[in-house]
Amino acid sequence: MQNSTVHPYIPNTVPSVIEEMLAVTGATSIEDFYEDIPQSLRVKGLLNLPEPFLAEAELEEHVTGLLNKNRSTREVISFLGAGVYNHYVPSVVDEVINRSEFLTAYAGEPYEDHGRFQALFEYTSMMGELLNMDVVNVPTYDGMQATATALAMAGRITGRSKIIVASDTNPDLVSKVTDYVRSHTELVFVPSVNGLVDTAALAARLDADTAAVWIQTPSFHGGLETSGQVIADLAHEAGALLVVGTDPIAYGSITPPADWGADIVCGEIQSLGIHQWFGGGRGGFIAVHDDPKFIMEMPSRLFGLASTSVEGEYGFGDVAWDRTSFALREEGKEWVGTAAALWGIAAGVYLASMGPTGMSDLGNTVLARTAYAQAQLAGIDGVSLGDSAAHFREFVLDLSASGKTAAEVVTALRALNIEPGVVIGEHNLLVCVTERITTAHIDTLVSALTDFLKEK
Amino acid sequence: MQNSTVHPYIPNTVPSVIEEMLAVTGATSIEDFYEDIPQSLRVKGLLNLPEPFLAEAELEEHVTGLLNKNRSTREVISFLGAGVYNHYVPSVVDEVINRSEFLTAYAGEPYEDHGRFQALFEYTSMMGELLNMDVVNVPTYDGMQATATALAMAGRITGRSKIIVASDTNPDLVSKVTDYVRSHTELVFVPSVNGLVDTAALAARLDADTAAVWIQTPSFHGGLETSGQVIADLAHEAGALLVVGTDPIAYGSITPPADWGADIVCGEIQSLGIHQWFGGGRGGFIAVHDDPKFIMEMPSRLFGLASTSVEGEYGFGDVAWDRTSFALREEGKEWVGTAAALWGIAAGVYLASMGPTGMSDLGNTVLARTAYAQAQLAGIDGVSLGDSAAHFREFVLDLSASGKTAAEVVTALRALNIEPGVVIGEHNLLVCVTERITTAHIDTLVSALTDFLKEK
Amino acid sequence: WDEPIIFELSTPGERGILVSQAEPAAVEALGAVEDQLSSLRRASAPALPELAQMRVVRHYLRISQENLGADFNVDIGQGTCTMKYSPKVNETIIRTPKLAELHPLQDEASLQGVLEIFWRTEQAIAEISGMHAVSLQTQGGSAAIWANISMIRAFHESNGEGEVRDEVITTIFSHPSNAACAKAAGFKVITLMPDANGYPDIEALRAAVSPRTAALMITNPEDTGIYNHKIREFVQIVHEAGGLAAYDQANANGILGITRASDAGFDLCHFNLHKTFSTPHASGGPGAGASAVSERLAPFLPNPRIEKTDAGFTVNYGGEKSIGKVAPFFGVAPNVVRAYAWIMALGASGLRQVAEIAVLNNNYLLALVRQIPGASAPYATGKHRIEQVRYSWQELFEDTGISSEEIGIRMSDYGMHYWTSHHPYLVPQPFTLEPTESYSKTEIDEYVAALAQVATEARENPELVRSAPHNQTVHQIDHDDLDDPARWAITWRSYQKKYFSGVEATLAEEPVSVG
Amino acid sequence: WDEPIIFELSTPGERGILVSQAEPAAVEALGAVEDQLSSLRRASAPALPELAQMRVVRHYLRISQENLGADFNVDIGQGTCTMKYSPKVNETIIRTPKLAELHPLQDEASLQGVLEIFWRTEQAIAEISGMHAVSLQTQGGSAAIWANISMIRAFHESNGEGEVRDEVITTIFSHPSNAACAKAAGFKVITLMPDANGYPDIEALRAAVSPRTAALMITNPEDTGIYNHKIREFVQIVHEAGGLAAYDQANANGILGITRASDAGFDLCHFNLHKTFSTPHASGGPGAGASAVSERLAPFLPNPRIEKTDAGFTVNYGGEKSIGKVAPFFGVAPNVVRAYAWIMALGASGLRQVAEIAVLNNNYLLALVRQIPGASAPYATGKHRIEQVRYSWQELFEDTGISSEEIGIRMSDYGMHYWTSHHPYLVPQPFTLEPTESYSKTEIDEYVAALAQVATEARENPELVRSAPHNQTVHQIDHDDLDDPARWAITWRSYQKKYFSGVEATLAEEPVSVG
Repeated sequence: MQNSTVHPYIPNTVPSVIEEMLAVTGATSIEDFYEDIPQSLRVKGLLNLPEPFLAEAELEEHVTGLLNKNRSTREVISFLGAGVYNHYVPSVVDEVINRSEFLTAYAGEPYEDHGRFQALFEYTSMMGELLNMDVVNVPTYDGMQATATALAMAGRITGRSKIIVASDTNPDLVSKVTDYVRSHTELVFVPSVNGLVDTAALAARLDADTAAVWIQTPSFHGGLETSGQVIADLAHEAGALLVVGTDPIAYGSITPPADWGADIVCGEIQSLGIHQWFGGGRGGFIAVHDDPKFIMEMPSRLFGLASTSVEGEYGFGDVAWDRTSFALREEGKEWVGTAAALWGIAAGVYLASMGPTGMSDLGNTVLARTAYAQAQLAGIDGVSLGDSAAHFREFVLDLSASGKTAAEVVTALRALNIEPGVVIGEHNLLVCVTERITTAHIDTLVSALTDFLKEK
Repeated sequence: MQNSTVHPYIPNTVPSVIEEMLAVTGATSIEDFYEDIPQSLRVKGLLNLPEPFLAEAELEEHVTGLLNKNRSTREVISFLGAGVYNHYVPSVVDEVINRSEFLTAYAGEPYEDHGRFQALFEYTSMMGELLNMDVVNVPTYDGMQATATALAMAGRITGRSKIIVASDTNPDLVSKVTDYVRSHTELVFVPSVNGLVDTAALAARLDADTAAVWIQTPSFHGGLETSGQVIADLAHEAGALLVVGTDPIAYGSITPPADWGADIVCGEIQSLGIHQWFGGGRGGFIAVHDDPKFIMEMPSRLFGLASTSVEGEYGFGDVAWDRTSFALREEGKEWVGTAAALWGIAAGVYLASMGPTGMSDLGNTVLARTAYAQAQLAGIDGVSLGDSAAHFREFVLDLSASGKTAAEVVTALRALNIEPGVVIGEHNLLVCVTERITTAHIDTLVSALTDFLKEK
Repeated sequence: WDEPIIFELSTPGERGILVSQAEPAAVEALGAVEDQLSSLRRASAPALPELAQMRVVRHYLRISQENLGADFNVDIGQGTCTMKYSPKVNETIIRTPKLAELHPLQDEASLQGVLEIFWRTEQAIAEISGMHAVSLQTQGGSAAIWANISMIRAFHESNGEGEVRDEVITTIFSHPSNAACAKAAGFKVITLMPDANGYPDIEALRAAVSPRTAALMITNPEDTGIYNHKIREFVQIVHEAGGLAAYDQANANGILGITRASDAGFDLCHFNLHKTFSTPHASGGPGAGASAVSERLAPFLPNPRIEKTDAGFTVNYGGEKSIGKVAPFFGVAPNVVRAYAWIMALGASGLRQVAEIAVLNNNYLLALVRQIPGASAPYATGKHRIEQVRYSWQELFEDTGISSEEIGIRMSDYGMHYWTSHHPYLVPQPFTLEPTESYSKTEIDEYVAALAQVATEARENPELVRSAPHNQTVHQIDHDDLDDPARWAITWRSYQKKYFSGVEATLAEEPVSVG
Repeated sequence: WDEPIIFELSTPGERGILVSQAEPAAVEALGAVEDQLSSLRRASAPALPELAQMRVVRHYLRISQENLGADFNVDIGQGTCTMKYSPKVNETIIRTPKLAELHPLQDEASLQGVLEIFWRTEQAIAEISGMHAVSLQTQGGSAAIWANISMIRAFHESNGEGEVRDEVITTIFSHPSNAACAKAAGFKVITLMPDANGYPDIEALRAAVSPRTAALMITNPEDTGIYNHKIREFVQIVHEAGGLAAYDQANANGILGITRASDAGFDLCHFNLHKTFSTPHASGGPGAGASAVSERLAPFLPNPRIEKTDAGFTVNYGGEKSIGKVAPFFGVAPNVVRAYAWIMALGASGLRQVAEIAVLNNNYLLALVRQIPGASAPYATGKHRIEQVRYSWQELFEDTGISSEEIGIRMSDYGMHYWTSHHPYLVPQPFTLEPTESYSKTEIDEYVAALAQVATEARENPELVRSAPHNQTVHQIDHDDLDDPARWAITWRSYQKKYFSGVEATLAEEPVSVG
């Protein structure tokens, strides 16, 4: 046992200090402060929790010991994606966001927290360049929330109640969106054709109740939508909005959705300088054009430039604060709370480091290695591609002809320190290729898969 | 290949910028600037170096891949010491010294680098409390250098040329000291008795040429010197100084050498919040009393408090700058250069976190577990202790009676993920017990050693 | 620092980092599909800034210093936010590839450590709340409230009462997200006002409940710091009406180990790991939420669930009645690990110390603030408070015309934060302070001294306060730039267009006309 | 921040961290030896400050912000120090237990990675210098110079010339540590002054060499930025006299891949990894030194040596002729890994770019500084410079009475560093600038603008400059407090005694009288 009950996290546990403070309050014991809490509601004695590790060395050893039971994706060749991506995080990103100044700040005013406002304004500004859009929110929780909110916004903006889901979409995302919008809005699904939107079927389903057409590109299966302009025109002709869910990392080399008519673009920023974190490092973006009809329906915070009492000086502040739930409670737009600001700063540092050339190089590298992986894997006997669309980073392998299930493949290859992808159907594997996966890694996968399929 | 030769570390590699700058200088090419370097001395073509990893992701993977070939002391039970100690480093220490502000600062003036001066002044001040001495230097390279310098100082202060080495001393340290002082000073060795100073033999060797008696406590073998006062009196009677080499981590629970008459106390601060770093995280301290005769012989920087033009404000600066080699070249005292300031700051944060109670607790824990380890290990058949002195953290096992060599023991126990200690003789093993070694770890060692010695 | 906007630092051609390049074989493979891609190729690279790496670092490090983190100031002025010490050891612990580089869908066998930590944290929070089961999936407090309202909706639907029960009752001093989430989930919101003493009004509740009542969603202690001692009756009244009761424990700091949601009969509650459980506030997230529910609500928890079996920890993606996904995968893993480490650093008696000292600090602060002329603590006069207090500068305002907001800005000149409160300003000229357990008596004294100093300034030199800040990187901001659609500039590109293109941004420029 | 000295923040009883406690069995074992320890037990705990953990963090974070690191300013004013970008990825790389928690005496098989990195770095530096073998053991540049002089001494001793060769020749613009180390190793030091053009004087060298010459120790380019084009002749003259030639390449930045120590015939050279090879300056260390030697000096290198064998990397502790230990174990491991990563990020052509751009930057800066009225660049008029330039404000001083030191302090008000030079001030009113390859043209322009601004201030408002700093945490320091033994206070305890005890500290108080 420690020979002192003074805890390093709780300075005023020093007994003499407690006495001094009690005297100032006029109370005779700390118990007095709890006078409003009926005895019948009190915990008797102490909670039943494990013995603590008071010595920091022992605590560190305990928790690190637990974490060391994990094996990270750095220790295997990982083709896992499906919403969490193993892109490289530049060291400058972690250097910045691990600074106590950013890590422990919270809700200060634009004066003493000028740096936080600037960092986030710069993040939204760089996202604006990537997306060719003028308005980007301070990150909401994650891409799922961003998408759900974007669709809810579409409902409010149009006053309509139907959303057409036209792409192959991650089922988790559909689950989230359904939970979120179902009180107000109905989802209608139009199946894809060869991995992309079935524009004819879409046209047939559009009507005067349609608030939005929602597409994903890259789709859940990595397909790059090539009929964007057609889809946008169809939606707009029907008085509906086009909401595009996407991953911004592609837009160093790919035309952003705004260029072909998207009204709201949304998605996840994890790819932009955030580690995989067991799926728990997320930020959601929503981008719109500079139109108050849209902006006033955004629930998230928006930071804007402001002039100050000093000529030429830039200040920052919350744009249109009064739309938020902080100001209006239930009359605000959805809600706003502690979300994902630090990840927004991370994505900002990422984009500032990468610059236009870095983003363009990255896009090309991923496109090229994806194409290589598709070609090599499709060359294996019994393996074919799920569709023939152009893909970014992810694609589906169809193993039906091999006689093996996707789960069997995964089990077999894990034994070789390869995570070959995510099982998304009995014979379907979703394979992910980031810039950290080289052709050598792909060759290893091809050879391991070839060997396994030859067995028996 | 990168589609650009602009390197992130070298901004002005942008071709148009180079042209612009050349124009200002009046040169036609960068080659002009090298006009003074004869062609005969020029490297023809490029150096023969491995292909670089231009992409940061690939560089990180390459170097981390090499480091991952290592197995750290966190992955075994390590009883290794002999100059590098596995004490716990509080997280606040790394948080502070990894800050860019401290990490990338260098030699600014006390104005723009006020914080660096303050942090180091506080470090020396806390060391002063631990050691009960009024003057402590800004860290020199390491404990070896500190000891060598302390002994060289003793020679200059006394004008004498003989140093008596009276304790069991790390042979590496003796090698360093010999290299350093041999131009001016001779080392004379008085063997220890039962792990501690042989005061009678020491008395016999003291003479009018003796500049200093040099003892180590804890000694190389971890022995705590109990005749300090006697040794100090003997030295002083002979007009010599007492130089004590030590590890400051003991002085939360042990009487510091100044209290029994040491004139110069010196050693290594690695134990105070610096990781093991493969033996490469070091800082040396030299402490003296507030006596100009001593202070003016110190080659290192000394930071002092200074008043400023504002009443009550603390400033800092270099004390007696003119003694240094920066000021006086070869007329200065030895030399001063980039040494180990950041580790000094680390040790300061360590001591500030630990406080008196932490240091006292730590000393007691180490003493207790050392005693436990000695008792348990000495209980094994064929194993005895090298001496019967009181020990702090380290002690010697004598395996002669077991019929096994120390090297055999080490090899056998390594196979069980135990590093049982450092081989310091055919049958002698130097075992180290820090506060990170629990009685459970010790029991594991005892049982493994017992098993091994029973074999065959 | 007078650090420009990053776009102003751009030099064409500079690079911040180089990227892995496609191998020749990959380039060749890309060539084979380039036709398919041609319509998708971006014509010109995005106009991101171009900076050498060191300049990127310098930019962000400089602006970081223009920020006041909880590590830097006596951060007791952001009341209701529970600005406590986020231990550095937890940062050390989480920065390992063994956490940062885990993929949620990798082999379960390779995830045993993280699954165990999630499971243990759920257990701990179940014990702290007294509830039956816990989900750590949500990314913040409001999201946890959403999860709770979604479960409430699913519960009533599963009983065939989905259509009928369409009202949610809350109180004005409960966090606004309770009202906002309920509304977003399709409920009508009824907000109760406090009684004359500032306590939630039990008569108002009786009047409000009906067969339409889906749930009561309530904070306790409320943002005023007042504990509703009739809380069990509140829950009973709602239960009797067939509704559920959800407890907003975003801020449970003052009652850890003192009283539990289960004791008052709640069906659901939630915690913010970034408040009570010490995960850093991170400039406004990521936080993390914990939703804790009673046995009858457990089937509705979000998917997936972590289960402990003899063979180790496994993930159950099933959950037929589950509301499904509220957030991706398992939750904000770094924050769950931090919270776990924090709990394990304190244990049961440490958690109780947290509560007791936080409450001591708060009442000590209350005693000192009350001594500042012009400051008061409305409601529940003479009573002690739990975790925080909503104070008022009304008297000072009446004397000097200086508003609470102006005092807050002036406080920043002393290197301190200060927060007024959520709208609506029921307490006039409000300010909300919460010292938590993390600040020492000396630091609280320091904060109060600054507060008293500014109050004195307001009387003696009101212009000094009114024209603040004087000590910050920037000066008073023109709020019209932020509220006028013709002037607001939410990105740099928008700023360039609006202020430098000579053309005003109009809807006509936009590619779509709406609705 | 106006952050107190840490002792002033102490509250008795507070704890910053708790420590692992001895188990009952260990306590019992201690009891059994307590008698032996009794005379050693400290009577009262050391008077260290007592602070809760968050207050420790706040203290050090605040004072960190009162520091101007290379990451924060345009750090070209610390000439000769080679303030370049220390890449952040190298920090990421080294912060792994796989390096930080290695013990040098653990199983060689468990050290293969770090041994390989050391070996590869030695190889790279051998190639960069053209020398035969390299040791990375030393902890800084001066220590590497020491290792070199020690090897020189051992070399002559091994030839039976140890007694005879007792003189070392250096130049006044070589780094002072060359002279200081030679002296400390027992040599007489002969310092050559420059010729009329500022180049090292070859005639002076001819006059200085003799059979007593042990070595020439020389920097090139010198601190003035001037390259000694007769360097090969210098080496030859010393060789012909039987001496060795050691090249101080602390600052090799401008000639990487351009020219090598071996080309000029040197026997030894050294590099500072914290200058040329980008390891951070760390507030003044740890740095790291590399000693590179020719084949005939190789046997004298410090122990141990890392060797590559078919079975992997092994450590050779032998080395009969070795000078033994200059520093513990292998050297400053984190810096060696950083330097390795830096070299591997650049490669041969990158290193050459480093040199070329550093030299371009330096000559660009030279052209701009020369345009500031009152500033000049003495010596080698009209010549280009390599890596840095020692400038002079002599003209400005004559015009205004403002010294270079005063200008330096005023520069800090603009958030910039500025360094004069080492003593002795051969160049009057000196200042030494070195832009390295890391700063962009824009940043160099920014620095020069500040310099020009201060020069203008010196003419128009000299008092403003003389009374600087105006913008820093502290104000002008009283240097007498630092030089007068009765007033200096090198620790807080000493300050308390001297200024508050009423008793002056005298020698009589000290426990020992000397000599």
